[in-house]
Amino acid sequence: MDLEKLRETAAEVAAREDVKYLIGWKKGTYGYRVAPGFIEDADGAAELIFSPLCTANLATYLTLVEKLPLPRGEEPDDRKTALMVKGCDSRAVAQLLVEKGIDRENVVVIGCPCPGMVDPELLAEKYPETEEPAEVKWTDDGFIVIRDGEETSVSRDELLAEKCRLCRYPNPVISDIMLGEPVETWEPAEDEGVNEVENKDVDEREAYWEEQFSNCVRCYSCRNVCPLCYCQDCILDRLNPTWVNRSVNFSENTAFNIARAFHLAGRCIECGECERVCPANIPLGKLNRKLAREVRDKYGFEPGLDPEAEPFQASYKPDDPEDFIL
Amino acid sequence: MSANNYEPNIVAFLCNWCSYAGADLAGTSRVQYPSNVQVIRVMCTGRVNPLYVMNALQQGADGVLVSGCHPGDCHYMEGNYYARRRLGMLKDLMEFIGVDPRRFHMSWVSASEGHKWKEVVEKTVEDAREAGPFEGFRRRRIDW
Amino acid sequence: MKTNENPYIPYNATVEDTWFETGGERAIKTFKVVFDDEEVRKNWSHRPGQCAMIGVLGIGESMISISCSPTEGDFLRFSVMRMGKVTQALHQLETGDKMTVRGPYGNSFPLEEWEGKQILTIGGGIGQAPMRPIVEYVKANYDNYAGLTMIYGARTSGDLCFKNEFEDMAKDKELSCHLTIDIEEEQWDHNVGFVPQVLLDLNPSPENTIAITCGPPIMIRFVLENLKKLGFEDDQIYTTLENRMKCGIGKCGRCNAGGMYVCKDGPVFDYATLKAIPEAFA
Amino acid sequence: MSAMLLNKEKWPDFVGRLTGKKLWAPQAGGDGMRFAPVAEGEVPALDYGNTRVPPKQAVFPQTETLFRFQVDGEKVEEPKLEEEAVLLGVRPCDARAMVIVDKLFSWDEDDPYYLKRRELVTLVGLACTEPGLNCFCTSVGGGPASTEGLDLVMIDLGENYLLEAITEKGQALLAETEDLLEEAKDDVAEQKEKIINESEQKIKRSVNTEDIPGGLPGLWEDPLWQRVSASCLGCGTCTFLCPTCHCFDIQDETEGFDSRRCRSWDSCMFAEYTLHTSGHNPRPSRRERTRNRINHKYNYYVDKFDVIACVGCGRCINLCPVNIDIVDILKQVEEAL
Amino acid sequence: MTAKPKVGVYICHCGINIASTVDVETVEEYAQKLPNVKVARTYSYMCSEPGQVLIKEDIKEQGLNRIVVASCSPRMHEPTFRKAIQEAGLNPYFLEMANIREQCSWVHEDTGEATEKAKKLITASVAKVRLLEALESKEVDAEPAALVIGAGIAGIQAALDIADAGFKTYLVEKTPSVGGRMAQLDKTFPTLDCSACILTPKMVDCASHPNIELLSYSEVEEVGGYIGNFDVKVRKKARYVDFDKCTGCGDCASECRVADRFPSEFDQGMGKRSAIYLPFPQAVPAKYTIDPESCLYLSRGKCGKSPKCQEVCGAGAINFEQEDEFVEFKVGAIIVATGFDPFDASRKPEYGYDDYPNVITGMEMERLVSASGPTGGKVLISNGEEEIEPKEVAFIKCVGSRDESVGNEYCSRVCCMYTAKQAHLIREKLPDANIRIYYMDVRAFGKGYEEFYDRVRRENVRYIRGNPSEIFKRGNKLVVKAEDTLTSTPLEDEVDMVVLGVGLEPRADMRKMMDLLRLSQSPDRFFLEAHPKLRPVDTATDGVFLAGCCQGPKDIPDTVAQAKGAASSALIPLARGKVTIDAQVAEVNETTCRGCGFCVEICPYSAIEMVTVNQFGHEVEVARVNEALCKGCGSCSAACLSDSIQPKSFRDRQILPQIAALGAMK
Repeated sequence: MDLEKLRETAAEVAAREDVKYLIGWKKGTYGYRVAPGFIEDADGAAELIFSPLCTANLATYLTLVEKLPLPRGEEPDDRKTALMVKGCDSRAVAQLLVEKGIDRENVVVIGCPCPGMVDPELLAEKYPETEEPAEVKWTDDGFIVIRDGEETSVSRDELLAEKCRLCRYPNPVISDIMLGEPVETWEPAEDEGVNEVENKDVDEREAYWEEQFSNCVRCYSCRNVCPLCYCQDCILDRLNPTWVNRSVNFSENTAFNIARAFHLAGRCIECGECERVCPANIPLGKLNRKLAREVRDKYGFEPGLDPEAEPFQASYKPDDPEDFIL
Repeated sequence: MSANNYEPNIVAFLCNWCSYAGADLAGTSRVQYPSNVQVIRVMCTGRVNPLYVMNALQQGADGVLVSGCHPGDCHYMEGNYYARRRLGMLKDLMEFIGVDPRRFHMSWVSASEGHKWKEVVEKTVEDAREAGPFEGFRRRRIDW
Repeated sequence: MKTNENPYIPYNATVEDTWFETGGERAIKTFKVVFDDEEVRKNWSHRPGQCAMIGVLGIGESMISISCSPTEGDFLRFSVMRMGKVTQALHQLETGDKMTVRGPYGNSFPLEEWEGKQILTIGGGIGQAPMRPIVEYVKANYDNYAGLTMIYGARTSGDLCFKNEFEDMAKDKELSCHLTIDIEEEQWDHNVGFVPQVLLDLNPSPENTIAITCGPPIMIRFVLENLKKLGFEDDQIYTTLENRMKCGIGKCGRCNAGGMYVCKDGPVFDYATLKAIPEAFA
Repeated sequence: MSAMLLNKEKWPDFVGRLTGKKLWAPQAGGDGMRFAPVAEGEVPALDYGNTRVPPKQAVFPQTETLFRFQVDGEKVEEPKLEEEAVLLGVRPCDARAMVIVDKLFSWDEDDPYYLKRRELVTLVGLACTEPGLNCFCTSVGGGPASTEGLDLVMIDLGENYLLEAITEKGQALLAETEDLLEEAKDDVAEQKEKIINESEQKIKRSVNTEDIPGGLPGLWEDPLWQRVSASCLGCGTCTFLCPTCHCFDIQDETEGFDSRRCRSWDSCMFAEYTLHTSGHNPRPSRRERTRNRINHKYNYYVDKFDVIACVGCGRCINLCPVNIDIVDILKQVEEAL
Repeated sequence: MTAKPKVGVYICHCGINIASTVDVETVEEYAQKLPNVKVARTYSYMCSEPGQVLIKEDIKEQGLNRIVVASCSPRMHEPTFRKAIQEAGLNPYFLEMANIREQCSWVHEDTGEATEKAKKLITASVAKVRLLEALESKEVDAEPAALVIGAGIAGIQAALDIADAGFKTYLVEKTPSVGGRMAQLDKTFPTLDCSACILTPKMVDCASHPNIELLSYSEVEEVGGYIGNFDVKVRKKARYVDFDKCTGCGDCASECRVADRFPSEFDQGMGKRSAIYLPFPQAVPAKYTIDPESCLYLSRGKCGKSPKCQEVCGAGAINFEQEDEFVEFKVGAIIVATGFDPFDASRKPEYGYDDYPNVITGMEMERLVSASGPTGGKVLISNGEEEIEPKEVAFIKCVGSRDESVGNEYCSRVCCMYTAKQAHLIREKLPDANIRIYYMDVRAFGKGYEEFYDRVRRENVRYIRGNPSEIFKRGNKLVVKAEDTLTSTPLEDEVDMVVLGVGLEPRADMRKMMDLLRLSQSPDRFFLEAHPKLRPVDTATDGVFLAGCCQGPKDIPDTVAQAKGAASSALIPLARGKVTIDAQVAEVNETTCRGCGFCVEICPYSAIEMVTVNQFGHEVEVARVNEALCKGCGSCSAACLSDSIQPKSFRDRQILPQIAALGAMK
């Protein structure tokens, strides 16, 4: 993608009077880090980038902003938020529209067709991070990693993030402004991660998840980063009634993870952020993707494609599968 | 508890209009069935938050049963359809994280199916018995 | 104190008497409690302004201001507004029921320092709870103080706490008691109007006077403003802060206002100190 | 007998000697997640960067039972903390962190649980020879071979570990394992110095923290707080994984008819941390919470305990999902001063 | 909510129903120790007056504020105990029942097991009852009108009663005329009144009653709302005849180009009608109807040069342009009186109904013996060449009843008597005929029935105990193959005519009514009443009542009695002018609601809407419940990700402790 064009467009949007700020990606403070950038004016747009490191789904910020109590007589700032989205991110926007989490007229969606992101952990493992911010760029058949002035070409397969291998919608499904031409879509890979767990027997699965969930520190980053976890008052924080105790142990952690994954059934748009942010490296994506797969295969439903769709959890079909019913 | 005298503890959520009435009918008909199933009455299976199933297992149940009206017979017209979808998803998730599928059942039992209720109870208890005491993510007393 | 070395283990206490001060959704209920253990009873000492963690086993604890003066006897009094899980459980307690008490916590009003001065308490609503021990303390030691003035108001007469004590207070020649409610009511023969206004109208002299205030944030803001108008210096004004608390002993972290732990360094602050705490009025 | 050599081949024997005590070491195969109890016969490897969960969990568990009770009874049962523990391979920054947190837990009133666990634990440190990318211990009063808080420090000399007892506990450990050790030769000091120097050189990130504690109060309303917190997710990663963060929540939990009162790590980055029951929140947004976090470490703690409550371990930087970088924030603070 | 819960647990012996299996004393002792339980008692019959007094006194004397009754199913006595505690000054919703009879003592033999289970159920009930909230039922105005669906004798009677009580009644009939099945009958047993003679006046009454709006040839299309406030939409099917202009002269029918070509529904297909027709001479309203399927003009677009009927109708009433009309109105109560279908004898192929014209059904026999029937009341059969009077007549009872092979286990209740009646009528008309009745049992339970049965037997009608296995043809004769089970004699009985005593079945199209009114079926597939004994005319849907054979087979007196019962039940809301709205409805916590609208999508009653509220200066969308529409099913709640919408009495914070209590008792 043409970075100049991106910054130019972003500058125009950020400068608009009806836009509060534009959320895009900017270079991070070191290594491969990319940070969300909140651009309030045209000048700020110069910081923006779009590269294979821009894994973060910025749609979460649409609902993360606190609505602080307004002093009497003060009007809320109802200017729009402009948001840069990849294909997966745009599905979050579409799903938020389905769920009325945002108003269409309150967002300016800038679509970025996405050739696929690198897996940041894999990248750092193979090409250790440097103190100076490094860069990764797309080439026709892969990536170039640029660290400390040194360029290394890497094949797409070597570094492509799992969520991107599985991606069905690299092009934004919803946008006001589209940057560049749509990318050619690719055949989504078989979800080996989910298959692998599915193929275990029930005891092995239990053991597998016990190990994973025992590592959970309940930092709630998975929930907080999720663009679709946007309840102001999450039931998992609540004490009356208590769904999940505050104490951190395998039992409560499992309950937390079940509830989190279940609440996303038919809603998760598979951006993979939960898994990316987890400091305990719990393969949360597998939980979500398993459910997404069931929803797709058994119920013929994919969330986050049509802002007018009926929400999966609030609808049914008379012929929904019921082979599990006695 | 040793495996041979293990009696599964099963929590069941029954809709008021069909399955609860069906279970009542089983009583009126003096149909005999195992006593392991404890019923929580709800107005409709649509009320059953799927997380109840998780919660019941966490709080000490060895198995969970949700039973409601046959499709099309819901007193509230659609509640059982919603329940079917939600609980179907939950079942998939639970199995995926390693909960024995024999621990969770759902059934359609109408107000006139006292015998079916008995069969459902027997199946549920038998399955939970085979699956053994639920240890998994059950809450337990934590060491200091 | 009792053998309890562990500050997290509460003492058992029994509700000796309890009554509702106010009604409604956020009712206020007062508990008079006595420690079960005689030794604890004997060794317990608190000073006006201090708080205690009171609670119900299985539910949790809440930091509540001790609303009696040690001069009143070997018991504790708490006036609790029904708000959340713990206070709801506390409200269910009846005479004879058990509650747990830890404490006393926090600093206190420097009543010894104030000897020889005029004491002016300005309370609103449940904010009278920490004022009451001052009033009671001074009442027990009138000789040591130059005088005692109490301003207390609430939205309606029904929302006033400690109503059963007003009659005796009226008889007390040494106490200048000024009750007020926000809106006119029948059979109300005290002031009508907001507490800060009553304060202005009363026009107390700042000379040799200490003003202590507690109440809803908006009231405190205007009381402070008006005290300044009346010429009170920052170090003549005291108030109390409240924040969410868990441990009560300066460990759990959450009650800090700026660098101050409200549970340890507070809850009593003079206005001069308070002004330096950036979060004090957040 | 203050500086001894342990041939790495004898490391398993050394570990084997520490019987009768609970051994903690960085979890093997657990992805460097945390310190975990070492199983009988297992020999922990120390070639790791640093665990993601700091070893504070050994003295301040994420969830800790304060006491058990019966809801309807008066029986209150306290935990008996008597098991001695040895933590193997603690990094100097994490040991320093414990010293810093000790101040809080012994301030005014003692916290019996924490202090008891501290008393029972022996910290066997490992000086850092390969500091991480985001280590900045040297900016906050520490260093890759700081011994503060350690009972015994180990320095990797290649074939051998150099063992130096710092405290009596450390001394005792050396005494117990004397037969496995050799007296260090004179040139060891030089070798050690060189290694430490090299290690210090490898620390790339730094910030001048001198003026920060004094300067922070003046920046209370500075726009930088909005800037640095805009992308914050409000998760607990930075605080939970911080070796000096010590805030906790207390809850009563019931399992069946037994109940316990327990405390669990809490985070000042959570909205409900300060939320009053009335719905009022004195720190209503991520801006105030971020500001509090920095102030707590670099201002309030310094005021109260005369030390910065940050040891420069870099965990919060490494693990923040949105690249909120405390060094970067501190630099912005410095700039704004 | 605020007071400390003081729970009373009342354990019923139910005579020995509970006490013989559940050790009630042990349970009592156990319950006494449960948290917040102040009193636990047992009593022989909790539901009895002294039992209730026991509870009431404890409430007053012990200051109880929550009650657990461990007895039979809450479906049985919840209202009883709600009322009782209300009388003692407690909110009626501070009650929880533990079902230790139907779901415990009656289904478990082992005392130990049953006792343990009773303990668990009570523990869970105590856990929940402590957290129940006081609920107030609300009242809304009831529309002073009723809808009666189906204008057979049941519908007619119900409509007349309601109308006589002074309320507007909409009587909707699917066919062109009121009268239903009873109008098809010749005489009625056991009194032998002429069916038409006693029914016709009522038919006329209901057409002329000032309070009745008769909507014949109409069908109910939509029903919305709730008791007291149903919104009804009715389709008035096009008759193609101007209702007001038609004089009922009948010229059209006789001139019709396809006159008398089509089987008359009324005559069970034995008689013929024209494309434009009056179902039967006494039809009410006496207005002609064109059957669009048989009418040449309507089905093919052409009828000669011009339709004959149009030509001959002096009143100019024929209108081929007519379209279905819809009428909408509000009613406070609905009575369903949709009747039955006679069993389709083809489903018993062994009886040859489809093959042999002289095998007929009881309904056909009614038309045959009727003076207004196709033969003018003569009992005639065809011998292949001419119509003759049969000599040998056989009746077979229980055709399609008490027969698992066709899925009907029930007794149709009328066949014994109508076969006896028809045997009598044949005897009157054919004094020399040999008449026999094959039967399994004779059930003559009604007033005068046994006497009538005796009389018929004395009239030389032979009763043969045996269920014929087959009917086949031998020459001109029909052979009934059976076994006389009393003498164990196999029989091959040669007869001229066989009358199949077909039973009654639910209407084939009852599904539509179930969907419209949210009704369910009992095992016999007839509509399910709210309670088989105590609420036989009520349904699970408040304000909807059942009358007549749609609820189960009935004879005429029972049908009329039930119709009157349904009418009086329906009159309750109408006469009161108010209905009480269930207090157990859903409620939204607007501060936690995230406004996703899942609940709005889900609610089958459209009881939830999104509203904009101001929260600290921000306009936010939140869900709000219309309590009058909400039925408290809770489907919304299970989908609410923030748990913001909760059905009262079934909130998460009330159910989770139940789960905890059951889980804890491993």
